[in-house]
Amino acid sequence: MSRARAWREALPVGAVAGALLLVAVVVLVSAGADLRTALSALWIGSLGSRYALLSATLVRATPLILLGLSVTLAFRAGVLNIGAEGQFIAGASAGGAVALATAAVLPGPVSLLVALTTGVVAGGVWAAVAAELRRRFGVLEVISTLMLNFIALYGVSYLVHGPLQEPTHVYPQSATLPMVARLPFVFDGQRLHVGFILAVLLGLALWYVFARTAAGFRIRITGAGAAAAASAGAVDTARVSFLAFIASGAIAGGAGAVEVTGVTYTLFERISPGYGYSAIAVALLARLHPVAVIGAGVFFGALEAGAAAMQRDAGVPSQFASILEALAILGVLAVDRLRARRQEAAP
Amino acid sequence: AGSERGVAFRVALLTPGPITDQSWNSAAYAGLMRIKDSLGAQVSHIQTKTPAEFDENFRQYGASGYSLVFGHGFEFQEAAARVSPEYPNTIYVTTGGISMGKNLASMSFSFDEPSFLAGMIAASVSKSDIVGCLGGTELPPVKASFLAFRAGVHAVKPRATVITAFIGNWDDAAAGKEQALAQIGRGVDVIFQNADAAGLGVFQAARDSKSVYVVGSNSNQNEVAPRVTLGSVVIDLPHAFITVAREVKAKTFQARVIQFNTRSAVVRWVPNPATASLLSARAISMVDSVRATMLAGHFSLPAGR
Amino acid sequence: MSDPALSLRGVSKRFGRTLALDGAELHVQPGTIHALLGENGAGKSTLMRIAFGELRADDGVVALAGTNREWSSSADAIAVGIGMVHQHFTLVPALTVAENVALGDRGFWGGYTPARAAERVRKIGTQTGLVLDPTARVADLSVGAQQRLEIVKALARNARVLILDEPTAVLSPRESAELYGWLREFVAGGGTGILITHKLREALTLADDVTVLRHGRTVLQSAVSEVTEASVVTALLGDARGPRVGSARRSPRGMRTDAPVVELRRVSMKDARGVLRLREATVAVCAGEILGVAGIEGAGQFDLLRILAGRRAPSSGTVTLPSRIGFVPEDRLRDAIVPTMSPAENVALHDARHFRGHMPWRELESEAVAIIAEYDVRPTDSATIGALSGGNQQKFVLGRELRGSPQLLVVENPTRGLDIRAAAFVLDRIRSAQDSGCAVIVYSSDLDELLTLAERMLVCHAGEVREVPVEMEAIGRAMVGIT
Amino acid sequence: MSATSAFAEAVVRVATPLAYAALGELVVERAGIINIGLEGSIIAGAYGALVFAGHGGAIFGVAGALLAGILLATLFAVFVLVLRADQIITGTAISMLALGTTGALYQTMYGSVGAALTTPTFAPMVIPGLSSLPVVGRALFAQPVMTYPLYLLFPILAWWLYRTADGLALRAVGEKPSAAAAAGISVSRVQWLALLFGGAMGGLSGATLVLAQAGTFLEGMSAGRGFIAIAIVALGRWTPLGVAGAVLLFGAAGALQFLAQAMAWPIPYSISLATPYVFTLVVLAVARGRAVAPVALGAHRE
Ligand SMILES: Nc1ncnc2c1ncn2[C@@H]1O[C@H](COP(=O)(O)OP(=O)(O)OP(=O)(O)O)[C@@H](O)[C@H]1O
Ligand SMILES: Nc1ncnc2c1ncn2[C@@H]1O[C@H](COP(=O)(O)OP(=O)(O)OP(=O)(O)O)[C@@H](O)[C@H]1O
Ligand SMILES: [Mg+2]
Ligand SMILES: [Mg+2]
Repeated sequence: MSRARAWREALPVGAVAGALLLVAVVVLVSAGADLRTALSALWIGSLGSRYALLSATLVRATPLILLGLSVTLAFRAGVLNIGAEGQFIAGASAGGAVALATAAVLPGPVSLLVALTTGVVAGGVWAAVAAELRRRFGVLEVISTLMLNFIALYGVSYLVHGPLQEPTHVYPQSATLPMVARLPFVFDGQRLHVGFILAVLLGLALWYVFARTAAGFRIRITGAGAAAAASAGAVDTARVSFLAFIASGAIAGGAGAVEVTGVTYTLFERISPGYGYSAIAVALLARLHPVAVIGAGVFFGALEAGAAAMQRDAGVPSQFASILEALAILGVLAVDRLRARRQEAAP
Repeated sequence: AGSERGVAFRVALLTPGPITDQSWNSAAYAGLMRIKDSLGAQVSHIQTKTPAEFDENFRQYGASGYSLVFGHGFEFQEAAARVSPEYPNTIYVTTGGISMGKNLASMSFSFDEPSFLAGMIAASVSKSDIVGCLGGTELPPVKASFLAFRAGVHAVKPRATVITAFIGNWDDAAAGKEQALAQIGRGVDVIFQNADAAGLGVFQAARDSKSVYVVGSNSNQNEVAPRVTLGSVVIDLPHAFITVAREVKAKTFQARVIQFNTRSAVVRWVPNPATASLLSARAISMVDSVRATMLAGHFSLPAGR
Repeated sequence: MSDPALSLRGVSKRFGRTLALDGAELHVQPGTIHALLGENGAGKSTLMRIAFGELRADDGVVALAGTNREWSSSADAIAVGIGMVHQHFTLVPALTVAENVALGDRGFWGGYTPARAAERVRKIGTQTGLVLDPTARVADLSVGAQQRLEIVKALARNARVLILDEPTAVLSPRESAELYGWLREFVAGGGTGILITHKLREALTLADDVTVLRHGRTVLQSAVSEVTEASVVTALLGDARGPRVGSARRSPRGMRTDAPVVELRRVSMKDARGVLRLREATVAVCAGEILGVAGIEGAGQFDLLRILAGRRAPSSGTVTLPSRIGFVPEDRLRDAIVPTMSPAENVALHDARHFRGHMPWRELESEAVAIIAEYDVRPTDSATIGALSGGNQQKFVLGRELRGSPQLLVVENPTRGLDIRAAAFVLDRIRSAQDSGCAVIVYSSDLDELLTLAERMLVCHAGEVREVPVEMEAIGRAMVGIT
Repeated sequence: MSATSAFAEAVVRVATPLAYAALGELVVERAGIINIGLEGSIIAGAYGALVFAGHGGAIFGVAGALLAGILLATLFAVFVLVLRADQIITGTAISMLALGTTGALYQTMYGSVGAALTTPTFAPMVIPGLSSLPVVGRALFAQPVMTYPLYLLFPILAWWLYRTADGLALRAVGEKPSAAAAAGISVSRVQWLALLFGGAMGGLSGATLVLAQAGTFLEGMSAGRGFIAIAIVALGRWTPLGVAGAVLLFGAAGALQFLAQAMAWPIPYSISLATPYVFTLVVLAVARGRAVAPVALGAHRE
């Protein structure tokens, strides 16, 4: 690449980086925030204290990691499942319902286990709708899962106004889970629940599956070269991607059940603020590597926790959380791509 | 973060939606600003996106030594009940709801009184005898208010039809407008809207149609579209907020369910002078007599059909 | 002597670590056919893509009829009458013939209309004999027709200098003959042709001049009349030792048995739409035997070979296959390897279905190393298979499929796109598999190759499978359905 | 006004913002790119319309919307075309950025008081004669002026796509970029232009919401229309006329949902809100969705 050409290509990139930075500063300053206060709030609110880490950042990171792993599994198998959001809601609804129904009759741990399992199954079933539409009718899963997200959203709304509404039938939410049906905390006095540990373990397990096992290998070749996997490997790729699709939904459904039993204890309409969409960014920024997904999930959890602290302590508008997240994604993308190109260009 | 008691009077507000909605959330924010201006408080606001954030923020404010934290909506009750025992020096107040504890209170608004009056007025103005209610999502205060409105309509015109619809969210103004137009197409000529930001679409629909009128809610929305607004069912949230904050600052606050009704002037019917000529003298006197029973504390909602 | 129609002087080009061209020279006289020869990776395609404006040279000069030129894109080269038929098709399958021809036309208002484009295709058809249905979708065309379309595309832009990069690699003998016949006419009419091919004999009978590239350098420039096949081979390979290319059919060897290891009985195959692709085929192959298969595009051999390789179940009939089967499909990049994965992972790809539990990566890695060494795959330290050249990928796949001594090997077009050295090597390996008792089934679109390998021949025509004598004449007639 | 006519009017109103967004996305997808950032272009367009209309009237507002939509698309294009970043992740980030930035700017520029209903808007423009056609007359010819360009845009696009050299180039780029490049077409130029067009249309979609419907800007008022537009393009099988039909189907499903509530049909409102999406799924299954998508759609080009 000649020098003139390098400049021509670097120019728009520099311009974009500059523009992104400008947007960030303009928003901050025009909101009347003091830059230094804002940045210190960002740090203190995310990683700057034991409390921030254990009660804010990692709590928020948990659904992002689990859903990031769900997306990773699907994408690795060549399935563009962008329905983690809907599968999360399905799992939260079913898991919550079962936890409420069984908490009184079953011992706590059993009830909890049944609830989590139900969440997993429900997420799998929700994904199976799209998987079956893809297998039988060739419906693009990008579209069908998007539709199913909307349907899940209105479905949970129906549930909390109808069959799952709390006993007084006043509030659009379910009854609250009794103590026994809640996930235990990891540390006393901190909100971090064992769901986070499950998420980390799942990340390691998925990495192990991909790297070491035959099933994981079949998933990877199905995603990376379906025709070769079918021809040279005699692998039933349609079946592998179908099953991976459902497993991916099952993870997302489990994440929903974890959120209800570990954080909210109640089923609400707005149970997810779009975790399923953020998770796509989490997974792709981690380059679909399960262990890296854990890191990316924590990074996004920290961003959100820090942005909340900026709102509280520095008067930064709430929208700054999504701006910050978006800028972080774009920034990482830009750096990553520029490095890749420099490597390509190197002699 | 350690608690620095007595350093300053600090008040925080959690809203469930954007403070630009000119309704439920913006009124609460105005209340927070009033507390800041009149009581010299240090204030903080955060908009929460999901229930998962309720706990976290209540805790953060408690841990940083805030004296008073408002959770603006009934949905904050459980999180407040969970968190408040851990931060006894902070008073948690939810707007709406019936929870109370040592340092936990809720504000309850008798929305039904002014809604009933609004229903009477709507029935009087309606020529088609079909009126509509239009909400964002089916929340308890919204539903309660719609029921009272319906009772008010039927008190004047027992045979009138009242239809109710929900948009499904609080910010899609185009959908709000479209839902209003669907009701207008059905023959509705007065709409009671309670959809926050999306409700602005209802005013827009009324402006585009001939002789369709709107009843606003939460804030005084008479100025949003003066020609087509009959009046607003107002909760004077700034007034309610500062009332509570004064007591907290003076350390006279007693944890309780704080009732605000027509008598306390926090919840009230605010007619729009610009459309006053639409009301007959008979209607005005009927409304005035019911309001008198409310002010006297003798009003109760007639059993619905 | 007039100015060369096209002249490339001192052209260099580097891709990352690879120096693809190192001061290469090419001078093509107008009104001639010029053969450009070289081993795989010698730089032939790269040089031509530079002439066509698709790549930019790091150094060197492109001159057209004596005038130096700078292309900013291939559109510039097209505009002054250079056409190129690429080694790989550059057609849009979803579009029609006419639309593919019109592709790249300029202008919002004037110029293109579907009717005018169709008219242009018909006109070129009558002028040149390259007849195509303008309204047919390219996806439905035979490979031969697609190759014709590539040439029509170039001619539609009034190409006077036509570059053909391995144009006959995918054609049947008859189609090749037709193409070369047409090329002669094109040149006789004042056009200039540049032909890249690995089929040395074809090149030397057809061309007027020849240029040989080796490692990106021009090592031979001459009139064809002044070279011999042997001198060209020496130039190509850079040493006097020519490859051992078996030209005679060999007699069956010792391992041969008469009990068939492969048997198809009255096997039929319907496609997804219910159309019969293969009718009542009956085939038997013994251990240590090489069976050749021929057929023009779409005659049913594709399904037959996949059934024989155990890759597809027939609609009816009985199939007996051994347990260990090697299969080298035609489209290697798509069907045999995962380009983004490592050699070890691509070794594991073979029969990936059968792994259970843990993957034995350490063993697979040493197997990959062994294959790379034994089959002379270069470079030996490539991180992914996709970074290898097509010929090296081919060697790797063959090595993998022959690993663990299969009882049956099914190979499609074993030497397509390979240079003579690699081709000889591959054929040699197929023969030694046979020697060790493997039953081999070879499909090739190159009849010469079949004649040198096969002991028995099957020909597919319109879904019917017939055994024919191993003779050019008989095979050729059976392929077009003459009994 | 008859009930059918009122329903037909509602269909066209619901469809109008979707039609702009889907039209733009159709062109973008035909160039082989999925722009999930479309939602961002819509909300940016809505905000641009608000700001500009406040200064120079509704027409000026349209210009503002175009500008804002194009700005967002440019950002997307730089990442996807120049840096060759992943399309889905870039699109997600850009939607997030636009929703956040417009919300924050709205709050800081207009304060918590908001812009109320002070934005100049387009009144319905009744076309004499045509508007008195039975049933569809008012639905098609008594709409705000934002609706009318669509009646031309769809047929023009259909003609352009299949009858011009540039349309041919666009289709080839989405099907097989390498072949298009070999024919001398600049793939990245085609994709740039397609993205900018898509951004402009997204902007107009936002402008319709503000200037022809709601009469105000609200945070998040795009309400997922960008995502719905992507579904509509698939439902319309990537052809202009198919997309026009799918837009009307979606409009009808939406309008039916409003009607169901207005007529007090005994369906829980959350269920009737979900019907358009269920409906799309069913239609996609029946119509078999995959076969006709541009082959190179979403492909990662190096
Ligand atoms: N993505 C890539 N990364 C690194 N190197 C590559 C890549 N693609 C190609 N190469 C290099 O280019 C060569 C492959 O080019 P190409 O497929 O054109 O081979 P070729 O010259 O045609 O050889 P063959 O005749 O064996 O197919 C390899 O030698 C490899 O080193
Ligand atoms: N796109 C590319 N990226 C990297 N290296 C390349 C690329 N294209 C070609 N090369 C390198 O340039 C060399 C010459 O390749 P080229 O395709 O010109 O060979 P060729 O003579 O056409 O071979 P073949 O007979 O196999 O077609 C290759 O060995 C390869 O290493
Ligand atoms: Mg080549
Ligand atoms: Mg090659």
